[in-house]
Amino acid sequence: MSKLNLCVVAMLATLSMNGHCEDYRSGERRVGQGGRPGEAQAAEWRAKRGYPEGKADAADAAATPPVSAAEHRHGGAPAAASGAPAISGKHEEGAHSGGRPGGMRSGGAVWLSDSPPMRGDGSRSGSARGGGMGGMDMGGGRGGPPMKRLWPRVGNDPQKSGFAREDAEAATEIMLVSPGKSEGEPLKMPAENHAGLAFEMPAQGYYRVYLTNRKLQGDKLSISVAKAEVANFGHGGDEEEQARAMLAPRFLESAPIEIVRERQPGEKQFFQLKSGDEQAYLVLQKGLPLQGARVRFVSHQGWSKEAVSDEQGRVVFQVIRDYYPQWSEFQKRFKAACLVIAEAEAAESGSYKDQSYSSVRYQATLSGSYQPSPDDYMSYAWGLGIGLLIVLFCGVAVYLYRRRRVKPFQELRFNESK
Amino acid sequence: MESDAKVIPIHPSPYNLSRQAAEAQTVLDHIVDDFSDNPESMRYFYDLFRRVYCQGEELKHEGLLVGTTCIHAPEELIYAFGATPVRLCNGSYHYDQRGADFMPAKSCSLVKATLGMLNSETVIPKIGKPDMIVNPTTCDQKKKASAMMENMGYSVYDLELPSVKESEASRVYWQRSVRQFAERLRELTGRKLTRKNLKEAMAKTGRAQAAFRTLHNFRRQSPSLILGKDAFLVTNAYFFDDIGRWTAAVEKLNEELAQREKAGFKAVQSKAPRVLFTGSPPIFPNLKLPLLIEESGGVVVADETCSANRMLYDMTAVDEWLVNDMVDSLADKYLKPCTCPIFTRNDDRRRRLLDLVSSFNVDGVVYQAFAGCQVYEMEYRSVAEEFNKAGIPLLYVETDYSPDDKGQLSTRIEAFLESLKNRRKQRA
Amino acid sequence: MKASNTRLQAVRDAVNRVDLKNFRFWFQIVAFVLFVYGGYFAIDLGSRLPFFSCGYNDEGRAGICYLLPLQHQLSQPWPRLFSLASIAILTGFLTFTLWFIVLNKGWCGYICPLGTIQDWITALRRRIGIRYSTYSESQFEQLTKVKYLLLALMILIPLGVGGGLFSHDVSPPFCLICPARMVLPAFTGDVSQFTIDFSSKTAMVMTALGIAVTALFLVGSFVRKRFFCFFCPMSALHYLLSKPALLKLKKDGNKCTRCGDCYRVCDMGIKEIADDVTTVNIMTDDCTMCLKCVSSCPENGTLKATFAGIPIFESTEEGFIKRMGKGLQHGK
Amino acid sequence: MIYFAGIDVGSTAIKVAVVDENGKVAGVHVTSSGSLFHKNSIDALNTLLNKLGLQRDDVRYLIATGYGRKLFKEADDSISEITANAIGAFETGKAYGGVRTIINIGGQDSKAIQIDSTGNVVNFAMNDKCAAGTGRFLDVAARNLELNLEDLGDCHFQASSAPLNINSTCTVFAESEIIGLLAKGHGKAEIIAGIHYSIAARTVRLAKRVGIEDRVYFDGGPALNKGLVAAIQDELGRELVVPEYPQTTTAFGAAIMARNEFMAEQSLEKA
Repeated sequence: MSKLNLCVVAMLATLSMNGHCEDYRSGERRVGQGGRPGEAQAAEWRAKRGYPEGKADAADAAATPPVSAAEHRHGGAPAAASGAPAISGKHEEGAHSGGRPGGMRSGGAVWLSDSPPMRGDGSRSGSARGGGMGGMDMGGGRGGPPMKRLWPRVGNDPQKSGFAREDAEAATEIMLVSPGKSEGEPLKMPAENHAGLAFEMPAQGYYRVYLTNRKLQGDKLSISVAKAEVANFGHGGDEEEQARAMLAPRFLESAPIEIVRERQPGEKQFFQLKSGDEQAYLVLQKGLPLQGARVRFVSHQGWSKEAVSDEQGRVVFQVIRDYYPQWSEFQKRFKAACLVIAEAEAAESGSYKDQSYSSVRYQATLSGSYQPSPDDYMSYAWGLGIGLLIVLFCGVAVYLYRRRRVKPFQELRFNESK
Repeated sequence: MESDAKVIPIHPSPYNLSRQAAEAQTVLDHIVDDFSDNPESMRYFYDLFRRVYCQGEELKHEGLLVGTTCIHAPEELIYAFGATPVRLCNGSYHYDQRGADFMPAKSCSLVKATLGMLNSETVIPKIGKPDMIVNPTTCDQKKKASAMMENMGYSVYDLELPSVKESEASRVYWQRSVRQFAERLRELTGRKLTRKNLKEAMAKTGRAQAAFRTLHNFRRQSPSLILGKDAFLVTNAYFFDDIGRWTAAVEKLNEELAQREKAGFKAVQSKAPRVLFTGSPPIFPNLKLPLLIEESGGVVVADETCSANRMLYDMTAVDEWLVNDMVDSLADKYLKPCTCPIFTRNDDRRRRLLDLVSSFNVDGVVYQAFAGCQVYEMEYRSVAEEFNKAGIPLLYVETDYSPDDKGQLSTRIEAFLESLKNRRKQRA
Repeated sequence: MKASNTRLQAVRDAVNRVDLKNFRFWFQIVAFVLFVYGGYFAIDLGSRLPFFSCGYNDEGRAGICYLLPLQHQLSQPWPRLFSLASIAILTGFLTFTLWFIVLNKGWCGYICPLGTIQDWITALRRRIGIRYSTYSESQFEQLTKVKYLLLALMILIPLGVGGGLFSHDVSPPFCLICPARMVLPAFTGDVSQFTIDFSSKTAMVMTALGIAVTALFLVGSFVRKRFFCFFCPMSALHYLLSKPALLKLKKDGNKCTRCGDCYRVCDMGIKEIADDVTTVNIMTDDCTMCLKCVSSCPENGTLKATFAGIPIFESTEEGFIKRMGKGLQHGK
Repeated sequence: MIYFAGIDVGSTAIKVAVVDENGKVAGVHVTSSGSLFHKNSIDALNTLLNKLGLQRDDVRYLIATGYGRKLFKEADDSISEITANAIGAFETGKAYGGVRTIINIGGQDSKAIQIDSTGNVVNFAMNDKCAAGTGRFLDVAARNLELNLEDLGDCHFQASSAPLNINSTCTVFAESEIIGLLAKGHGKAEIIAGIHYSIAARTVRLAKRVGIEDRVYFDGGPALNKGLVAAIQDELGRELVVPEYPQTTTAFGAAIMARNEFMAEQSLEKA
């Protein structure tokens, strides 16, 4: 549904069509939930191709036995809510949850997804635009500003994260930052999980939602910031506005911690991350780089890789290729969700809600998506081969035809029709 | 008794004392002496005709000599092969009578005279025997002339010309014909057709055409700067004169006309009716009709005949200067704009006549048809209808090379010119 | 008043004497640079351009060919298409028409980068000394309809896509087979279009078709002048809109001698230009308004290009003789 | 009173006409050409002047026309007989409601002229070189039939059967054809009618070439021949306007022309 709206935005805006136009087509393509291959199969592929395996968090990986698609769909083991996040993953609606069947030792991070777990993450192509997430609902009927809906989810694996539930103990704060604004405005937590966080996007540019949880556990303050970035660009409209939005800072100075996706060189409004791309992220604390944060990139399939941010707070990942369907089922616009999680501890002391703490545990998440690399399905060799072959064939044909025409006389014959 | 009878040997009289020379002499004297204010630069042409037609001076040429019987033979190709074209069409009454010895009396004077000339011992202009005669298959009489010329011992090449010019098929056919003609010329001359040769040849003709067009444009002036009889003499010289010399002479004439224009010179009275000449071509010395018009006080300001305008007016356009394209362009130039009545449909001729009438400020049109030239005779009707509709007076004159209808013709032409004057008076 | 008139006449004479070949060559180069590399100079003329400034040339383009957004607009789901969204289609079309009206098909002969490339390929062939091919009259009559067929398909297929009848992999159908999609990006070093997309059967067929058409384009424009323009659906669309255009090609049939010089040089091989003496607005659907016909017409004022009724380039005898004389001297 | 004269020096007859300043005919005179064109012309003019009691000086302007117009050097100007004929017929025809087509049969040629409503020559046609269908033809036929030229007209109406076909168009061959018909015992009247129809057919063909418009004026010497007039009327299917003095229309036209030119010059001088 949201994809359709996107189109309408595009239509209404009526102007410069840009780039490779996925945006126009986005949304209509739906892939069955069973379209995702089993992980065992994937692992096999991985092994066969010698693909660099994302170095998963040891504990997490150990707890992630391969599951079949069927299991995945119906798996409903409740995730333990023993982790730090104030919003804990509770799997009350087992059948619908994307939660992992195995026990989840560290309940996982809270993050913002553009689809609820029931739909099966990433199975819908073209849901997100740009580096952020797409999928907008039409706001208030036709003609209104586009609307976006996000669902807070919990878990370290994009596919297997259930709905995040409000934790009474924690202080949850949701902020929506509109393009070009340096401060956010509070957003209400939905009453129903299914409803998600909905907001309108009247302006063009990057909307960001920060879901901040603060919770004191003993003398340790746990601060987690789940962030989602939604690019809202129409086709046409005010080009200056677009350019401004493209250049506007995309971090929040008041955020205790956040991850900012660094723009690719030459990136335009309708950017789409492709597997194989190198993508840099910045970990910022109150707008300043945070060095030494442990940053994990979790792919759609749950493979992850960890790195530590440098003095600029920068960390670079190469997006893994983890999409191996049958040829007949291959979707080049398959949009896989990915998740970046940054964690840092600081020996800061202070008091929170009249209780003092001596250290702070920071956690930031940023969700995103990527698509199969064109290299996976585009072939230069074939293209050039066919092209050259035809050039050669036609060239020779023309040459021969001309040779034949030079002959002085062509016989005229009639059909022996009765 | 018998000793009184003796065989009297032939005493060949010099050419300049022949009847033929006298015919040319009379016409030239008429052209030169009976009109005042002849342009100074016309002297080149007067002299040229005196030398060639009255004294029988021999014409020099480079390379092989290729005779042409029609404007449809692409002269650029002949030049490109290092040969010299000469147009054999003849206007002499003397040769007309010679031709009548072996051709039907009803056939057209032009063909009779041309073949009569080729069949006589003294070919004038004195060009010598052509190494080849190109005979485009135009009208029936020219077609049949082909075999006759062969029987006279000439090497004849039939250049196949389609009878329809609108269709694409005939265009392609004609392009092939022209290519084959080039091939024949290659065999004849043993030379190769190169881009350079052809470009040089086309430049020659192009320069001549540009000079002709300038002259043509001067004739738009009213009152006229030059008389039609001189213009016809100029274009007639193109038949046999060296193209370079001819062009230079015409360019000189043009300069003089430019000066005349500046000086406000009038070659005729302002009220002289302006006449467009069309139909069978006046060829020296048969300038009977144009001369009658101009001595009766009219002036021929433009023409649509294959001895002048049709021969030199239409220019070649080339897109790619490659041999193939140039040859095809030439073929197009010789077919598409041609307004010869041999073509099945000939709307172009009517349209061109109407355009000439309006752009040359013409008062009336004289349509000459040689008796026996069926195509011109037949086309008269449609032309007359068109002119009638447009309200343009037209005088149709059926005649031949013989001078005996001069008296009657002068009455008709005078009456025609009088009616033109009257019309003008009334319009004023 | 009189002085300004003579001055104007002098300017006109100078224009009519111009060496069109040279002028056009440089004009086309400038236009090519503008529309293929203009993006690098931050030039953006919008997405409603009436010629092949290919949108796939991501980096360099200074604007986008209208066919791309048109096909996209038409391929939206029907409920959207038949609602408010159609206003966007109309406004887009209007913008396109406004662009088009300025230069009429002059866009084809002077601006279109794909046309320019074909002219360059032709120049290459000419330099090598290979003659060009032409269509016979019957071939011409058959093939000239192809562009209308392509135009119809270009509209119907996206509609079918929007209605769910065809896969999205065939959208935008014309762009997928348009040689400009491959050729123009290549000029900015982007050869990513020269690939076969194996992601689905439809995509495979369409990309293979695109490659095939590009290959045909290269061969075709080598042996025939302006090979592709003959099949260009943009050209068909142009012709349908050409009535109110400002730039016009006019012919005075009364002055025409039907010498065929214009037909001779016509890249498209349009016979009407020479043979039709009744039509005043002589531009046909195949015309690219290159004005070569005007430059090679030896009759004063028979062919002329007018802008909003004002003659800007007329055929003259003088100009003709000058231009042909130049051709004759060249390489002597 | 001032007068103007026109003289038509034809091949068989010389016609003189004198008009006054109002363009009214003062007198006409016809005489045979003979062989001395020049002398006979002057004689003819003087004869008429004497008859009218005028001096040579009374004639202010004189225009010659006809075949021998160039020989009559005394004339102030000369015009072709076609123009003169047209003017004469136009002026004469005014009395008959205006004429538009003129058929003129002369001694050695025949013409058809079309004029517009103001008397201008629009179109004309002449017989080709040969004398078939001209006055000369009638001359020859009359001689063969041993009749006077003037009697041919009356004879025409005495025919008791359909006119005979005279196939030969050439005068010389027609002569032998007539002799042949006589030998076969055909009546002179039928032969004469045949000759008239033969001439009529040729003349009407000529007239059709220029286009026939009402009314048709017929002049020239043979117009005196009532039989020929009837034959032409029959072939044409229209009425004919035949003037009282058909021979002098051309001379009259020349005289009118002389008057007009003189007047035009005068008004020019005044201005």
